[in-house]
Amino acid sequence: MTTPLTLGPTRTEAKVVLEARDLVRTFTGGSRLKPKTVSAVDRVSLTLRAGETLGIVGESGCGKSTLARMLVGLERPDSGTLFYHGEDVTAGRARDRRLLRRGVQMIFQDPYTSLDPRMTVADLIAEPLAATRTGTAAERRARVAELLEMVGLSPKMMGRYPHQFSGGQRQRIGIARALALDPEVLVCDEPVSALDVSVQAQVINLLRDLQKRLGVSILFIAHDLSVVRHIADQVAVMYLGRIVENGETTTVYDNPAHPYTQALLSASPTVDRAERGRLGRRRVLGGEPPSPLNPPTGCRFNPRCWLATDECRVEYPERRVFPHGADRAVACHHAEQAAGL
Amino acid sequence: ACAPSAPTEAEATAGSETLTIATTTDVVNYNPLIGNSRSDYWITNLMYPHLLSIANDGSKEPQVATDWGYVDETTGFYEIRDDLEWSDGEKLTAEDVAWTMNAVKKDQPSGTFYGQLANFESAEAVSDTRVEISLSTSDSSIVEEIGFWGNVVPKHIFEKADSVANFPNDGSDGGWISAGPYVLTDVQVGQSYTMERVEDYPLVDGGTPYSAKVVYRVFPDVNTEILALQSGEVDVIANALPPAQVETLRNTPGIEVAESVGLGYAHMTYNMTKPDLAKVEVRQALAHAVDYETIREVVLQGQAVSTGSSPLMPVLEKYYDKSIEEYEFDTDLSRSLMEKAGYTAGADGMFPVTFRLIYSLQDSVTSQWATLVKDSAAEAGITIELQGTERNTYLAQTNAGDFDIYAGNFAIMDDPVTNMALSYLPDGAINYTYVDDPELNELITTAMATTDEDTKIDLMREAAVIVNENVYDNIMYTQNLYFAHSDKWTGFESKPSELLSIVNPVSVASAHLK
Amino acid sequence: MPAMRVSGLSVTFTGGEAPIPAVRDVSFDVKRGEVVALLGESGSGKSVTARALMGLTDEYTTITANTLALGDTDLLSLSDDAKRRLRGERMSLVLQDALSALNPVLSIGDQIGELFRVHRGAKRKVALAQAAELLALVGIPDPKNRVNDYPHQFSGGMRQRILIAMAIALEPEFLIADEPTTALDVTVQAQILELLDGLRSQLGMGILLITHDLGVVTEVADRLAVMYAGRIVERGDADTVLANPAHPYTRALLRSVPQASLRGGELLTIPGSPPSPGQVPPGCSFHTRCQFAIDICRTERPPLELVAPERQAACHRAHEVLTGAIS
Amino acid sequence: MSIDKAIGVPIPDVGSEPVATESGRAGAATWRAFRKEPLGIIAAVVMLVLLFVAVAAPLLAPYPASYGTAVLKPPSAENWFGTDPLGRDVFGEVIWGTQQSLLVAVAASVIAIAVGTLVAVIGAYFRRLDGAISVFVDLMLSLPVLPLMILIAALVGPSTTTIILVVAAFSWPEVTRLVRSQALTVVNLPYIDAARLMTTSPVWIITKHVIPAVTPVIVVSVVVTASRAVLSAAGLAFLGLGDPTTWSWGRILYEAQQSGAMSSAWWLTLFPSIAIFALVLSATLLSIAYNDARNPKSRRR
Amino acid sequence: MSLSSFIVRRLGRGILTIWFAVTVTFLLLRLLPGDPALAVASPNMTEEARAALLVQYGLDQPLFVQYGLYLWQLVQGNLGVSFTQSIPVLDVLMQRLPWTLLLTGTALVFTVIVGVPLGVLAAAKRGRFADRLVQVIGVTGQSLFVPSVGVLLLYTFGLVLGWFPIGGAYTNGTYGGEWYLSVLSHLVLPAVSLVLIQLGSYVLTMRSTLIEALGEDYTTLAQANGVPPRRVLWKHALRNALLPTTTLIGLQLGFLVGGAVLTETVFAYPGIGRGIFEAVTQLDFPVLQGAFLMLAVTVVVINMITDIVYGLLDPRVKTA
Ligand SMILES: Nc1ncnc2c1ncn2[C@@H]1O[C@H](COP(=O)(O)OP(=O)(O)OP(=O)(O)O)[C@@H](O)[C@H]1O
Ligand SMILES: Nc1ncnc2c1ncn2[C@@H]1O[C@H](COP(=O)(O)OP(=O)(O)OP(=O)(O)O)[C@@H](O)[C@H]1O
Ligand SMILES: [Mg+2]
Ligand SMILES: [Mg+2]
Repeated sequence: MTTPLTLGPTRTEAKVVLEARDLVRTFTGGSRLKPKTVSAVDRVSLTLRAGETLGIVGESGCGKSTLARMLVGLERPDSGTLFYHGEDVTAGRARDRRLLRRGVQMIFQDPYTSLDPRMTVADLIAEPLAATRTGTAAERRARVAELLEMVGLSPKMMGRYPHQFSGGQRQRIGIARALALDPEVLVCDEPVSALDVSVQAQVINLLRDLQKRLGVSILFIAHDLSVVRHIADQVAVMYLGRIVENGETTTVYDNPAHPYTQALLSASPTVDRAERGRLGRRRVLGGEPPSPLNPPTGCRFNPRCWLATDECRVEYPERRVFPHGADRAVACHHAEQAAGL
Repeated sequence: ACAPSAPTEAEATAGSETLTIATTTDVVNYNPLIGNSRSDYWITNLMYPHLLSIANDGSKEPQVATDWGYVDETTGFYEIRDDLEWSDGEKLTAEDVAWTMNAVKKDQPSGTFYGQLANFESAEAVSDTRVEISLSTSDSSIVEEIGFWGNVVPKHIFEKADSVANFPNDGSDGGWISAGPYVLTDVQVGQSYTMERVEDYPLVDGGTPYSAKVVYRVFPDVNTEILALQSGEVDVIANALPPAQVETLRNTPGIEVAESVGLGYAHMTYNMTKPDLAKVEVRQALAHAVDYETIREVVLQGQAVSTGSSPLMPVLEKYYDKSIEEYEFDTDLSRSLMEKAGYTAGADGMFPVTFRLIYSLQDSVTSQWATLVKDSAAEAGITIELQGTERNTYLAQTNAGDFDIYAGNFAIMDDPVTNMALSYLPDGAINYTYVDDPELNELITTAMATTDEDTKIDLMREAAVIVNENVYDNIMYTQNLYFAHSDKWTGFESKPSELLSIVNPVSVASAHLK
Repeated sequence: MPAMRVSGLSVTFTGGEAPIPAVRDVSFDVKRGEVVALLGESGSGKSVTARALMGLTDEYTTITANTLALGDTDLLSLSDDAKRRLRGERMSLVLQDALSALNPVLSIGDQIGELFRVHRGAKRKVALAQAAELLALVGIPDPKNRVNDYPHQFSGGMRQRILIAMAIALEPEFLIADEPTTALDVTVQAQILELLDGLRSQLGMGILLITHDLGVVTEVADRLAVMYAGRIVERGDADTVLANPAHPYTRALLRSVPQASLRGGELLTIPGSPPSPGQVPPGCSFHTRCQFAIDICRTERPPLELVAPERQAACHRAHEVLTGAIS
Repeated sequence: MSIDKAIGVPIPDVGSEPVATESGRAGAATWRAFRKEPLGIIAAVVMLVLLFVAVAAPLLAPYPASYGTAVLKPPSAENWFGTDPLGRDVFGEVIWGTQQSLLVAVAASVIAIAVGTLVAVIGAYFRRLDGAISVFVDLMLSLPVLPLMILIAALVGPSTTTIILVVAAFSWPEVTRLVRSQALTVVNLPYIDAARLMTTSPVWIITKHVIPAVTPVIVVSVVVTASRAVLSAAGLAFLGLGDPTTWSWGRILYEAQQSGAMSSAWWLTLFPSIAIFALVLSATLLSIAYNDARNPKSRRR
Repeated sequence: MSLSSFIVRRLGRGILTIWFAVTVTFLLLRLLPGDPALAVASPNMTEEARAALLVQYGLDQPLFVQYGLYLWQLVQGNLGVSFTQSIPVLDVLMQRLPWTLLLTGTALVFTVIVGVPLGVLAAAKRGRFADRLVQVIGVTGQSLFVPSVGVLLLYTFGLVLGWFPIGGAYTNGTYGGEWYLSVLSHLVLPAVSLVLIQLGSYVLTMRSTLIEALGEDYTTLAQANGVPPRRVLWKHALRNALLPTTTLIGLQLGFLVGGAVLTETVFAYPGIGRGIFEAVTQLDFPVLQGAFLMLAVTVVVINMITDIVYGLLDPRVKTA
């Protein structure tokens, strides 16, 4: 993995804010006698540019959250490098962490457990300021009011506790807190999947709105394909700890080049009644979803792939630029065949 | 634990009873030359006889020895019975006696026996029934003291050990043998010690012990012990009763209470190496700030007699000197004595001194009166701080002189000369006052060399006056002890002190059902 | 005759300080061979309805209904034990969380086989063999050996299939699937939905599919009922309801889901959030969030009424919504 | 066996419900639910009475004199609880013993709670230390505690301080066990992750987030540890390893035992036993009631 | 992790615990105040004799040498020689160990036999009178002070009613079957007092885990499958709730043994717990270390057994 991906002209204009190169994270568990390793994230590279939204989709357990946690510094990669504005912040020294904390913040999946139930909204939102003793108490209150306003909540609610808010409102509080330090990047780990359908749209709209107003870059993780399609400029598809395909959202959704992407798209139902019966025509995957405990050799998707050949079983397909479509990269030996080219 | 198998031979019919005796502790050591717990003493005492026994007035009585005395100033002798046998059939001879003494001298087992051998040099069996001991210096009491404190052990068994000081005598090689009324046959640790009759025991009337078996059972909790006596599971409680229980048990149907006179005393000593306590007025002030009468009446339930604050207790009839009077409980006197010693009381009425009184927590009677001493001293403006500790710590503190006031108990202080030598001579083993009074030293050493009893008595009385006046020792009382047994049994012969009480060999051998 | 007929079902929880009416006056029926979807957001009372139908209640639950009939059996008049015997035999339930729904310390074969043992008095061996057959039916490889395995040894999708196997073991006429795919990945979800669909047509079961996922409803439902705050607000044939909802809530719900054609645009939002069952606003319970709310909505609760053939909705302005007079 | 696997232990059972949703309102709800538990209220009242007795001892009974004339008298109008072998008033001893017993209980449990919580929280937060800590706690927990306490008390010499320290020294692992399992759940909650993104200071996170979240368990542990301390202290005292100069319930029993009067003078045993029983029982009931009240699952009953 | 490696791990832990116990005791005895030399050498001894004894017992050596010596001796199965009794500690203790095992074992078995059904009863009748009653019994037992209970039992059943003997482990002079009977009758009261104080934890744990299990989804599923309530309780819920109870046995063992020290003292039961107390008052270090160690080993071994049983009961461990 030495050749950096050549990127299309449209993307190079904007500045790279966050860049991950070959991030690897393996968890060890089990007993000392028989250690088990879970390869959660394996050689993942990605770039996030200013003002851009990068969507990441993949099945449960494919390493999305682990990746997100590495990007914000909650988890230290085993190898690989993380750059923030070109600076290597992988090592997790105090300086790196301070840099990341100011620049990269995270929105959590569950709005119920990600807010300390014993703190008022004001304390919660002001926490990053209070913990670093930034400004006076009055200044912090002013800032909290401003942030609440920004996420569409009334500053009057400052003295309340999280349990007095609904899920969507709590998620807004979480967003306000993440914005307290004026970050450049928001990493959102499934920010809407715990919310009711009727509330989901509120949060999605808010995120889009904030991006427009503040110019933050968003890394948006979801397993709901339609949400990602709606919000992301760029999308990366993960399978068992690896990115198998990425590119501009429309391109990937309309012309998936990786067999897995195809299977995923074909299996997700839509709300278009006209397309009823679509699932019956989906790409049926063989076997059971593999576990990251013993990832298969070669292409990790090979045991379930209908195009798999011996090559796939032995050799890992490097991610390569896929010419058909802008900014596309695919990790498949048979991408052309899959894409029907 | 597996079921024991039944003994094969059938027991004789006459006197086939078992006498069950309760004790609170297990046997720690079966070697009578080392033994340190009461149970050790009670059990080994039934197997390894003493040359002499003791009477209620402290005078010695024949047991193995029939006659004893001095050949010259540095030679003592014992004549011993010729009808004693070890239970394995070997005769008990003067050779056993002499060997025992020499072995103890050589191997120095910890214990009272060795403690008596300071002036002893060697023993020799001059005939089968006569032992002579040679002394390093003239000592008028050593013959009786060795005779009373020392056991006789079988040479042919004990000589197999390298040293009698660490010979466990746990019956592992060929079992125990006895020259007393009973021999230990079975040990269940924590539960019971079974002893069987030795058919031939000439010291008891009729020559044969009454009970076929004596079983010692262990009840660590006195309450359980008493319950067991009440329920008939045991016949005798070997330990002295707690004073408060004597009346209750006397009035309990089915139980009788036997008395045994005390031959020891309880006392306090004031550490004279401490500058404050070196002043005689301070010691007197402390002595006058104790309510002796109440202690005897309440704590001991009236089961104690005053010694008149003298080491010569009333039980030692020949020595007792009525003219010495007990320190009067008078806190005003105490105060004025303190002032005389140069102390002035503070605004709260307390003098600026604090004394640390140590005692053993295992000694429940002392623990109780220590509080009383503290309270009455406080009335006299003297602060006493109590430090009750576990027995070994207490002993260590005692030996290191790590105390201001020592409170304790001696079980048997049978011979005044020996006691005074140990208590008041500068190198005496129990000189806890750290007294070194030339006049007193002179009196005691003279008495030690004197064989004439009347002279000795005079010297001792003189010494006692000095001790009393200078408060070199504050002797508080002699406690009489009470022992409970089932009223089905009778014939116990009580001896002084808890060590002998009603479980001494002759008493156990002659106890019988009504 | 429908497989299940419910009318006027209300469920109230009395354990707390104030009674909580979680389900109110719910009516619907499920015909044999038909999938009826019960759609609703979290807390709207779907699971409570399901449990009430199954008769799984404790002493702190009060259930009232006008009709509760399984085929020709009136459930309301049955004794507890008779109802128990119907469960698993003639009606069954597939629970949402497959990991916690299986007993971790009993083998799969034991758990499936229990149905045969309890209802049919089968011997252990026989029950085990039948369990293995069922596993094969739901597509679990090597069923003979796997009956001895324990739940944790199966993947999520397999566990869900095991639950389905249990639910269909005695070929009941009515099956409730309570969010059977929520925890699953889309690829697996598709398999499960397909499996259910196949069973429905093979065994002629009536299925009540509980879900909050519009996509799933779109894909499999023949008819649907939309629940909001413990009540059914709209009911009807899936095709027509989805194409032209008569209740503003259904309508908003459909529009708030991101769709390919609306990519990147502002999504339609429903302000506020669903009420909790203890604190339902007076009048129409949706009025606080409804863009069409008028005065009467605030005071008077609209009944569930026929608004078109085979269509019912509980909205004062249903006709206007239907005809597109307001939007 | 790992320490967090275990559920209920000697005294009541805590820590099997979510903590994250605990909140101000939950606190009020807990109180409301608690008020409905008759046993809990009675227990709380008994505790308060004992506390009052401890504080107001000088007003209730004179400090037991060093002796009295009426020895071993059964309860009467003069001596409500009878007299002991030295003629002292048992009522006074029990009253003053309350002070000492509560002091030991409170002091020992405060120390144990402080140490135990600290260790637990540090272990839970710094996962690298957790392995060593949990092994150590496991080891401590698998030692027979009372024999060890006896050993130390005998070696160091009995005093109130010794008792407090010894009891505390062997109670904290239990606290750690209880608190740790809760703390482990808490540190894995997203809001702790969120806090990590807000600040790099572990002290901030531990004091602002983790400790408040485990407070309910701490409350329960306080009660459990305190009642255990009472029993341990009484056990030590009964074996003669208590403070011989201060009245405690254990000492009354010890002296009764020493004087052989336990079976004949029932009042000597009965009243201090009742006192111990009342304290331990009410503490246990209190923690159970609190737990039940706090846990919405059982609250629903 | 297979069952065998689980067992290997468990054994490893057990050994670690024992080592820890050894070290703790060793250090406690040497580092805390109180002069260890005192026990070997009587205060009345001459200086030379005392010094000689200290050398003999290695007490003049540096601490780590003593430690090394001690460990080495232990590995060889030698617990040393009693300071006061001059016989091997192992002999002293082996006579007591069976009684402690008998007493605590009986108490444990009965606690479980009685506690589990009571817990089930309470959980099944949750909130009703039976539940309250069981809870009160459990909690009451837990709050009792062992010696008080002991004396009460002895007085009532031993003296007044005369149903059971007052103390000890058996009647002297009984043999064969009669002996076993006497052992049984002596066992009853001490075991009852231990069961009483232990029962509460088991009942309460059983109850709360069972209530929890009854609220789990798998219980709902079993009900939905038409499984009769009795079977749901005894098969589905109980199986799950038993696991924590197994763990509890291990955790409670230390307390049980602690209780045994008091019980054995009051009931004059010749077990090892009492031996500890006696050894403490005599500062007999080898016996102390040995006795404590033996209790620790007992606790560890039983713990190990319960854990392995746990492994066998819980398929998540067995087949993971
Ligand atoms: N702390 C950890 N220790 C061990 N394994 C872990 C840990 N965190 C994650 N894993 C494992 O790493 C893999 C990837 O986990 P991750 O949470 O990143 O997946 P995900 O894509 O976010 O899944 P989901 O959609 O379910 O949130 C999973 O198999 C998970 O079990
Ligand atoms: N036993 C109970 N006691 C009190 N309230 C209950 C009980 N069970 C459910 N509820 C309440 O009833 C309401 C409906 O719950 P239900 O489980 O049916 O929701 P649901 O529609 O299935 O939601 P989800 O999609 O989250 O499963 C909820 O607000 C819930 O809090
Ligand atoms: Mg995730
Ligand atoms: Mg539900």
